[in-house]
Amino acid sequence: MDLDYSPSEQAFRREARAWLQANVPKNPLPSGDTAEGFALHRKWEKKLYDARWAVVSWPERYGGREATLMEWLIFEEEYYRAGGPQRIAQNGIFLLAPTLFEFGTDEQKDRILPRMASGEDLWAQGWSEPNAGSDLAGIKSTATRDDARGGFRLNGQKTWCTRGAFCDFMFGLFRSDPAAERHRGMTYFLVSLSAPGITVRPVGRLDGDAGFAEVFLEDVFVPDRDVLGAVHDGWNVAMATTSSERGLTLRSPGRFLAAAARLVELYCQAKDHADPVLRDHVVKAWMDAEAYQLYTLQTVTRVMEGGAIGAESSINKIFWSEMDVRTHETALALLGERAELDGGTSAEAGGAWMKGYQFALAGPIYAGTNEIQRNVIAERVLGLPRR
Amino acid sequence: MDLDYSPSEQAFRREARAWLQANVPKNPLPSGDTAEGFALHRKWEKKLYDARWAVVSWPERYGGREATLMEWLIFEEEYYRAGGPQRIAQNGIFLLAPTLFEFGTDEQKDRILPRMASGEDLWAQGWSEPNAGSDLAGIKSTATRDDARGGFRLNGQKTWCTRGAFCDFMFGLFRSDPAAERHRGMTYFLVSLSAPGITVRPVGRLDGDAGFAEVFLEDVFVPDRDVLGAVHDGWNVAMATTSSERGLTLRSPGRFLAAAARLVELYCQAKDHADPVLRDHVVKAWMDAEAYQLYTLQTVTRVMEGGAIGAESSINKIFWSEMDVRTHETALALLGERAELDGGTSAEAGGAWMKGYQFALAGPIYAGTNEIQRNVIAERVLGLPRR
Amino acid sequence: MRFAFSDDQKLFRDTVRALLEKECTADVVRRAWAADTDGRSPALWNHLAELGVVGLAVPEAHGGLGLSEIDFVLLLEESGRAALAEPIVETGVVGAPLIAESANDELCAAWLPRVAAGQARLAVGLEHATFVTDAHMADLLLLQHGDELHALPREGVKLAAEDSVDGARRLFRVAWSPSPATRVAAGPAARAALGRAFDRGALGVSAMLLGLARHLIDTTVEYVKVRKQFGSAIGSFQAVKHHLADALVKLEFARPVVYRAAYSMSRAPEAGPLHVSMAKAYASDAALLAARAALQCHGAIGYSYEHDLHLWMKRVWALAAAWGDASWHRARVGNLVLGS
Amino acid sequence: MRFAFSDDQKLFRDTVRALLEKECTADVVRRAWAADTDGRSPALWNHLAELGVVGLAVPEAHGGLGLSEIDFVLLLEESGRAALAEPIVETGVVGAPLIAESANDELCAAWLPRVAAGQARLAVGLEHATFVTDAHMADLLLLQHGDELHALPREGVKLAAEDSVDGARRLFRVAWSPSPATRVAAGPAARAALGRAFDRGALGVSAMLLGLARHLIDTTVEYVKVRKQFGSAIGSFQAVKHHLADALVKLEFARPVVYRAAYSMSRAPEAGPLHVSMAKAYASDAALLAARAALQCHGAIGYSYEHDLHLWMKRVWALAAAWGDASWHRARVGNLVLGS
Repeated sequence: MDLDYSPSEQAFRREARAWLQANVPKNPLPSGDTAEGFALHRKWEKKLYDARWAVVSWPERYGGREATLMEWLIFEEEYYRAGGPQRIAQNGIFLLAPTLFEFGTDEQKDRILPRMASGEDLWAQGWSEPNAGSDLAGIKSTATRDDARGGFRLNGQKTWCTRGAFCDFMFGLFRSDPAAERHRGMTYFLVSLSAPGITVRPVGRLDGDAGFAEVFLEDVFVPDRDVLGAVHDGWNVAMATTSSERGLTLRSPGRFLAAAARLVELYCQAKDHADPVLRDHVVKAWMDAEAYQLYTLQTVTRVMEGGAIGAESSINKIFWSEMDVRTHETALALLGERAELDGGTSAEAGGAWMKGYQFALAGPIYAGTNEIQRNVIAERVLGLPRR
Repeated sequence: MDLDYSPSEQAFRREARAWLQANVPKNPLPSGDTAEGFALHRKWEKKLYDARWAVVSWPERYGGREATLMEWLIFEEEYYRAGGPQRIAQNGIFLLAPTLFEFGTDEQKDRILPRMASGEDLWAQGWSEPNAGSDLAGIKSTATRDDARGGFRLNGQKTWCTRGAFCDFMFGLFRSDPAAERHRGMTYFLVSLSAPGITVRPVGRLDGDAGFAEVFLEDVFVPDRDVLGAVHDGWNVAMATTSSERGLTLRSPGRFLAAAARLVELYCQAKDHADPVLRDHVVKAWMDAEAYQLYTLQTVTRVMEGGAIGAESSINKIFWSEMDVRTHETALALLGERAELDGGTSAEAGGAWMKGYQFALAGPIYAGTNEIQRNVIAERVLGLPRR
Repeated sequence: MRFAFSDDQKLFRDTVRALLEKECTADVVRRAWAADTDGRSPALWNHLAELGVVGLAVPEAHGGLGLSEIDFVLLLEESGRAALAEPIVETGVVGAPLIAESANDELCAAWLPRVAAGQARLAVGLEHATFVTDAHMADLLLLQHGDELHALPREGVKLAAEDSVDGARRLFRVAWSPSPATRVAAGPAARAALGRAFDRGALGVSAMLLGLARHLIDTTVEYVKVRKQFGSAIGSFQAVKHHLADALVKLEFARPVVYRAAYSMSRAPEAGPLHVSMAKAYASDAALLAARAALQCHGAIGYSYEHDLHLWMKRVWALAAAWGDASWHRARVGNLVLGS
Repeated sequence: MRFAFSDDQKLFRDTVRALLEKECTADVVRRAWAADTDGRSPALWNHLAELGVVGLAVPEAHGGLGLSEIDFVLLLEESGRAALAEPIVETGVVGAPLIAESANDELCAAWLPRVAAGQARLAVGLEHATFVTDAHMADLLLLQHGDELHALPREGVKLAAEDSVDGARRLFRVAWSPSPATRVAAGPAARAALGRAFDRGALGVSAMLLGLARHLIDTTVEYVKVRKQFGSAIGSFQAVKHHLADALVKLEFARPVVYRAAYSMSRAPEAGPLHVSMAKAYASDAALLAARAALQCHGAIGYSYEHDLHLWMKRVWALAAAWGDASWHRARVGNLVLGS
């Protein structure tokens, strides 16, 4: 056990910190869930890419610097510490890319990954459907073989596509074998959102931003080269990403350490008149962020030494999502009556926390509700009977 | 709405308070869950009976004073306020008696109620069996018709009979129709624990006292006159008591108001060095006891005006049982390292709270676990589907 | 001892419920969000005035019903249930009694009849409250200055709007200068009246929070009965059942605490502060839990702006924070019960 | 950065686990309750000494392994898992290092080899601790007196027994009088060593609490797999699943916090107090939650004295309260992070 960072890890941190200090916009960009904000965030992704900070853990040929998982963690920590902009490329980088690396052809990887890393092509996920939320196997959208044109025709509807109103492409599952049931007979497709037959309808999010989209597909042609993995094998292909979505890749400790630091700052401003009970909640939130980092360092060490992240990613998801809600609830309690101020327009510190609270409330819902996660822990980690 | 007590209610309170002040033993009696303590508590029950405080709400002919439900509440409040001894007659008075009043013959009432009220006959409940806990319909013990002798022969095993090691009688359900299933074909019996064929085995409770008993029945003859309600109709007969067990009768606010007052006292002794966070928990516990009293006054008003206590008794049970646990957890936190002291022998205040904590932990388990209660609320109060 | 409402009180509640179900639909609440409007409905306000709700606490001599908090509390619960955006608490529960208690006959005669008739709206700005709600619509603002109560027409103050997470709420910072001409009352009596005004406000929003929580639970129950996943209605899953059961338990135990506070405010004022603080603490926590359970059980659909759920949820967040949040009120209870 | 134990450390853990599974069964724990005995097992203590566990932190020069908290923490976790009642924390984790750090060569030579050989047990009485555990078996008591560390043989003190809810624990109030003859060390260095001793004790019981929690979860999982109600194993009910999942989440996140504290105590002592307080807060809360879940999921059977569950549950209640409970340690974290 050695909980000190190695000289090379420290050097990596210094380089990242220096670059971020020099390049992170002084004033926060407008929300990436608005049209104008999205465009500015796309520029920022390009800037990260040009300095090879967009996808540090990727191979150099795709724009990465082949950083270790530990170095990736360090970068994330520095990124949030520097208050770097939200990563609108994240769904592509964190959800699709791992699947591409595992199942993609060289042609697909060469064609897709660099443009994804540079922000030229931005990707939305197309998992959920009106009747397939927690129960992803309930997907109804179809893919019909079109031998004449050498591909498939997609029909159906996808919902809750994050930033789908602004993205260029979508990845998702479609039922290619109507005879098969539940998890079988689905295929994983890569779809251009500008393809004929696509209708994108923006859906407002709790906080008012157009954060989601519904995507309607009517005879949308997708060539064979945009099938990821084997036809009809989409479920197994997709599970790789959903487990990384649940796993540590999307939720690096940096984000929560930064939030805890902001909370401590907020408390110290109000310290004198702050309710001592809230002091204890602030301490808990700060400790939880530390605990989450320690837990992640343990996991990363295991993975770097050849271990896998299995069902315990559910343990991870429950902890960070509920910690995030508690942290924001504590901040709102510290703000008292100012808690209700809306981040949209208010200059007050309060607003940012209320907006963050609304964002945090999505945590226990998406990527598998925490109720499902608890079932997974009970059944797959503790071995309790499914029925 | 009138939240002040009427002159007659105030007079009733004065009378009760005066008698209790004069008669409650200055030094607490040894636990009623020990042989010697049980005997002393039996004497105390007789003393209450002689002064007509044992069963205030009962008809005079059975030893009561026909008090209103509101007056009963007042008596309970005063009883706990005065630190009156634990009521070892309670399972008879609160669980069996309501059923007797509803289903018993005059002969049964005249024979059983006065001796129950005076503590001459003390009753244990015989609901649970090794494989019938939360699932009471899983009862396997049998009652076989014996026409020759004019009664039934009981066989089987009952568990968790509170103070069964010391009681004189037991009431419980037995399967009289082997063909019927689940809730049907059971009969409600009144059984002498000194009858031939009965073996009583004391079972130690978490806190070390012999609080429970297992009762083994081998061809125990019970005459027809000791069948309560109709043969084979035992389930419906019993439900009356279980709902009163869950309802307000067993858990009068007085008990929790007294506990909250002791907690406030404990806090004020330690105030100077008490963690301010614990202060908030003390306030919560005090407020919860008040809220519980208010909720009960609402219910009692409704019942006195002809309303019924239905499934919302589950709401009640969840609240008091979890409040009781939190109250004791707060006390233990205030005690710090002294929390682990055992009430059995220690003179320290700490001990009493640890013993009380162990008692409180039974609350969310017995009389229908809180998990079952939450199902009942969801299904019967909110109308959610059973499956 | 009788802890129940009278038949008249329940009848009045049913009447108000019927009105709001018809006139204060989700669409009406959504319209109150429209940034380019003042967000208020004169028609709805008139309906409430005609029923006597607005002037409920106005003395009969001035055209009101001369009733008390006990009569108000069920109506406010209904207002919360409908997420009513009109300033019923500010005008009817807090403002009118404050004028009646503190102002001279002239001022009372000038304003109370118009308030009761629905022709004048009041706004209230008490110590420590940064924001005055609905100041933009107020014909008269009642403002605290230390031990003094001042009254100014809207033209007499400067307003700076602040956005609330609940678009139907309109918050303002009010800049004004006290003068002998604006002073309505001063000294210990005024201070006491201002204290009662604060407690009435906290009680009023507590009652609204009960209704908001009830609506959130009811709509969620309806949703989980029909929403199917894994081949079953999600309302049949035990985890969903327990979320909603917990929310209901918390609400059912908050209710008598709020009703008792209403009783004390009108019959045992010395206990008002203690009982009102308990009420606001319980009602806030119960409503916040109901909002959490509602969103969690709705899942993504509840997270969308188009769905009505957020109209109620955001009102809960706002009112739980307004008039002192739960921890502020628990601290006050602590000082009253344990000593400071 | 590498957050994992070495193969040697894991092998040592497996060896200790195997020993305890054989030699420290539930019956052995139950025997430690017998009021008419001293509650301790010389045989078991010798086994632990032979494996080097007792003398793990004793310098090699004095016959120990000369290892650190990092090497100890997994073994203590196993000790908790088996509800070991022997004074391994008092003697091995706290007492021996305290002598090694503070005593002169003579005292070290006199006691440390005997401790490592399992021939001498130590008891520790620090400031603010009302009780000294296992004082009745101690050959030497290490007692704090302000800035001074004193050492007395059992004959040199008066013991008054106190009953713990956990019958296997033996608590004593110790009456003694400090004298120059009993003084081992004094001044800032002694104060610092006594501070480290407290942190080692809190760390030691934190590790034991992890093991206790793990056992409670494991035995409950086994029970709910076989216990049937309503025709199904109760472990198939979602509410039961979620109780146990919550307990596991809390435990899994407490574990690295405790391991990090062990690392800091041996490699970054300046961070010791902060990291140990985090460890004791997390481990106590995790174990208390595991105990609650275990009892609730067992139901009545777990409430009976004959069932083994309470042996572990009561150890949790005792150790969660000992060496500073969760709220005491969170308050210390608060003072270190937020300032007092």
